[in-house]
Amino acid sequence: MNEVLKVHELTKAFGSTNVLDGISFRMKEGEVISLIGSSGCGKSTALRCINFLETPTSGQIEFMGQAISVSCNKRGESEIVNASYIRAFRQRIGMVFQNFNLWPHRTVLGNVTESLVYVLKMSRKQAEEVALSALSKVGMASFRDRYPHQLSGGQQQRVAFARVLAMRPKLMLCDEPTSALDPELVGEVLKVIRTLAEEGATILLVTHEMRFARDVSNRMIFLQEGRLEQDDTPEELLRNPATEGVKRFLSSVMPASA
Amino acid sequence: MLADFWILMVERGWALALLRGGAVTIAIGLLGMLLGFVVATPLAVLRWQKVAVVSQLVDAYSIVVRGVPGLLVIYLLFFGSVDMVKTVATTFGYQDSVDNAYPYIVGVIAIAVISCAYSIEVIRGALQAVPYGLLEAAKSLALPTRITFSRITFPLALRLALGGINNVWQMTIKDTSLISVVGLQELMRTAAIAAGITRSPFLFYCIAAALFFGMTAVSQTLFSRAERALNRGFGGR
Amino acid sequence: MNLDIVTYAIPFLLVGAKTTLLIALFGIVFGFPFGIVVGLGRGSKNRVLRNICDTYCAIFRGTPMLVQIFVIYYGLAQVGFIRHNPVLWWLIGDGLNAAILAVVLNTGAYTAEIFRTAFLSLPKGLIEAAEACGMSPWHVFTRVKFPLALRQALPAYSSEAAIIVKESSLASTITVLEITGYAKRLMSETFAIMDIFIITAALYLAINVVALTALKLLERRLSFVR
Amino acid sequence: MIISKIIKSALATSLLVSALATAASAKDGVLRIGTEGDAPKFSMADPSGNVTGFDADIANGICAELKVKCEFVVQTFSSLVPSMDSDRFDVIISGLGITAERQKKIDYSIPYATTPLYFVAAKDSPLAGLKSVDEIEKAIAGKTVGVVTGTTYARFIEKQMKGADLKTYDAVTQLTADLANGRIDAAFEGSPTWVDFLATPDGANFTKIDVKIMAMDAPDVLGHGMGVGMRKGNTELKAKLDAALCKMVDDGKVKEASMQWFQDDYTISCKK
Repeated sequence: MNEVLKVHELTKAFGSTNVLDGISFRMKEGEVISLIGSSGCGKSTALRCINFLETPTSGQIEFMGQAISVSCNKRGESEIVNASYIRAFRQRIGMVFQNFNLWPHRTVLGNVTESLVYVLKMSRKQAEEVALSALSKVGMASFRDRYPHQLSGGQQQRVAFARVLAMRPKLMLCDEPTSALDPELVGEVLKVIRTLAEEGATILLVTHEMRFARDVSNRMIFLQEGRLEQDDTPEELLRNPATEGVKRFLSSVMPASA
Repeated sequence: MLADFWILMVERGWALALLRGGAVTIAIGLLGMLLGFVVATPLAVLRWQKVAVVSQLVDAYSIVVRGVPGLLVIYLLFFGSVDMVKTVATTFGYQDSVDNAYPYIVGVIAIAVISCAYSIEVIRGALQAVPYGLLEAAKSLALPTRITFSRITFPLALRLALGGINNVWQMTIKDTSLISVVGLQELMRTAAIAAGITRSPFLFYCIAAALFFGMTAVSQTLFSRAERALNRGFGGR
Repeated sequence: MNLDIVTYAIPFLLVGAKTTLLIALFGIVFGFPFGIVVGLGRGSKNRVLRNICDTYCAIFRGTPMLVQIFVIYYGLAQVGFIRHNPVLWWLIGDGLNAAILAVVLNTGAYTAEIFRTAFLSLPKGLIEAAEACGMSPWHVFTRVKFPLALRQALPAYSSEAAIIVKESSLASTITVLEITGYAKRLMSETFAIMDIFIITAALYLAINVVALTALKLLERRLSFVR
Repeated sequence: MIISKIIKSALATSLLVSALATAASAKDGVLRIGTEGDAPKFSMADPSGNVTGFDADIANGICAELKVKCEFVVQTFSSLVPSMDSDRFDVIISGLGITAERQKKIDYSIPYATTPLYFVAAKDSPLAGLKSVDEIEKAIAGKTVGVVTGTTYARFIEKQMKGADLKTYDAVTQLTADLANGRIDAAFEGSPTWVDFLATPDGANFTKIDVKIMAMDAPDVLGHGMGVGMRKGNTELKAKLDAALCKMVDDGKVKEASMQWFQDDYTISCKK
């Protein structure tokens, strides 16, 4: 299988605190990887560094054979090599946010067509067709003319997924997509992710839904204090925690009964 | 009493003069506000993005104009620029047109300079208030910066700025009364002349007040309507 | 610029600056709380009170300050009842008092609008949280609503404060000798219009820069993000 | 040699430019006149923008003498001088008093007229029956006196009536309103104002203090009467205006206008 993403020695510092401390991993096409760990461990930051919403302090991201690397110069400033790739990265890496971030002044359909028209340069008609098929995939096609505030959280997040899917991304980043949702709405969003995973999408997921992560993921990566502590299949990680940290985390989120 | 009023307003023609003054007020106010807004938008964006040097210059401009009485801005523009503009215009053979249109041009520019300073603050505040996540979403979809601004940031900021723009407009329409010093017979000046000559100051000042009030009331309604239209998608709050 | 005129004019204008500061200070000290009360009145559940406050704001925001100051000083003086009531006559009989009254009434309307929107924009949850703690309405207002609304309103109020200083210049039209009053006298005496205007503007700018800086510092002190 | 050549050609060019500039600004056959337009009897702009009044008569008389066309530009009093400086018009005819301070800024024609000045007070005021300037000066100490901003009268009160408390107004109508409201004890203005005011219902309780004060009585503060204002240094224009005004004074045109508007002769004789 083709390698989609290579993260190499990724470091991110805010001031003097290291949020990410040199993490490396690889992702193949069709893989689903969950980033886990207690809050503040750097999962979200790692995700946001991959499409450069956050500029890493140093390290290299290689996506579909193109690499952007960041190094620290003498004055302590980050220097980005191949910064021109960033837009190409973002075009083919979709991101779903915790707070949906749907544009409140655009309809459901408008939210989805926007990037099709202005990034992929589709005609308005073509964009609407593509958008509608993406929306039907998440079961939101009949809401095409609603505004985001008229939708429930779960529905909004499904639209956000459609917005990303319509772009036919090679990789999807999901940043805690269910943690802003009411419990009864979590299921509908997880169903979308599961369907995508089964259809062979490449997904990097940050989540607190451990059972779901276990079921859907090919691999799980555990981060603690910015360091990568374990990178294994779910079965392996649950059965043989590599460090004390992993063990403690697992016992707190998945009590023995599970 | 009523007969006197009739004679003053109709037979001696003050009603028409006041309406003409009101039209000048609206025209100058509208054009000045529009010009000010068009200039203020890019300046506010530069200020918002904290572009070095430009940012400080914009700040300085805004502080000076907002800190000095409007009358002075008009004086400086009018009496400071006549020679220059005139020389330029004369060289190109526009002598007459400049003589006649000059007060209007300077009037609009002066109002623009003043309203622009206030608009900058309003727009910048609104830009800052757009939730950052919405812009990140655009970024993550690789939308070009220009598109993100014109299709996401600006429309959202515009909605947030509307209340402030309304305030600036209300102030601008009243600031036009200062333009009379450059020889424009707008509403306030017409009222003052009428008050002086007919010796009925309260009548004419009250009429002027009523006309101003009418203008602001109409624009208030329009703004409320615009607000409702722009608030689509926000639960009509 | 003519140095003779400058040195001749500055002492007069400085005397005027004292009066300008006095008017502006009273405008802020009285206009600020007054505006907040009216702003609350506009959000009140009592319809009569709400309509009164709305009308007041519409009138004072909808007409030029010059007209307001004229009507208060010259217009009300034509009413016999006011002329013969010692308290009311004290209020509008004297130019300075009338000017302060006009400035307070004018800024009150604008301040009310600023605070009305500030109160409206407060997240409901924060207030409900306070109410849920069992705080009395007064307590909720002083400890939660007002401090939050103040932060929201400060940038707009800074502009309003600068406007108060500038609009106080209209007091010169009702015989008060503040900066502009002296400037007009000096101009008609010497005809050195531009020279005196520039000094005058510099004085206003100085006052406003100090005022704006002070409010900016306050804003920064009160802000949560440093 | 070369340098002097350059200087010469530079001088020649600048002369040419300035000649062109004056030719361009003062259009042939037109005299542009700045006037305030809201001063009753002196300068009144009607709703359609035509100017009538004493100032307008003087202006039209001058234009007739100079065989040019009059073009009025109506502007607030305070912006008349800077507007003339920036060439919005050529002369100011707006009841402008000639004083030494103002002569530093602008040039004047010869004075052609002056208005007699009077104090007005309430009929029951102790001021009402006074008979001389000295008496007024004593009695007015501690009293409030109103005048119009921009007139020379303000300085007359400041200098000659030191004890008085001075109030300044932007317009005559405001001054008379405050006098009627009782905010001031007395007001000092030109005769035309009082003829009008004392005839109104408001004026019924007031009276002129019977002491006629003329500009010539105190030229240091009251100036030398009304003149036509023009930009400094235009001797050619001044000569023309002086001659025209002198002729109008001599053949009674000024008196005629004065009688028409003020029912009184305010003419100042022309000193040759």
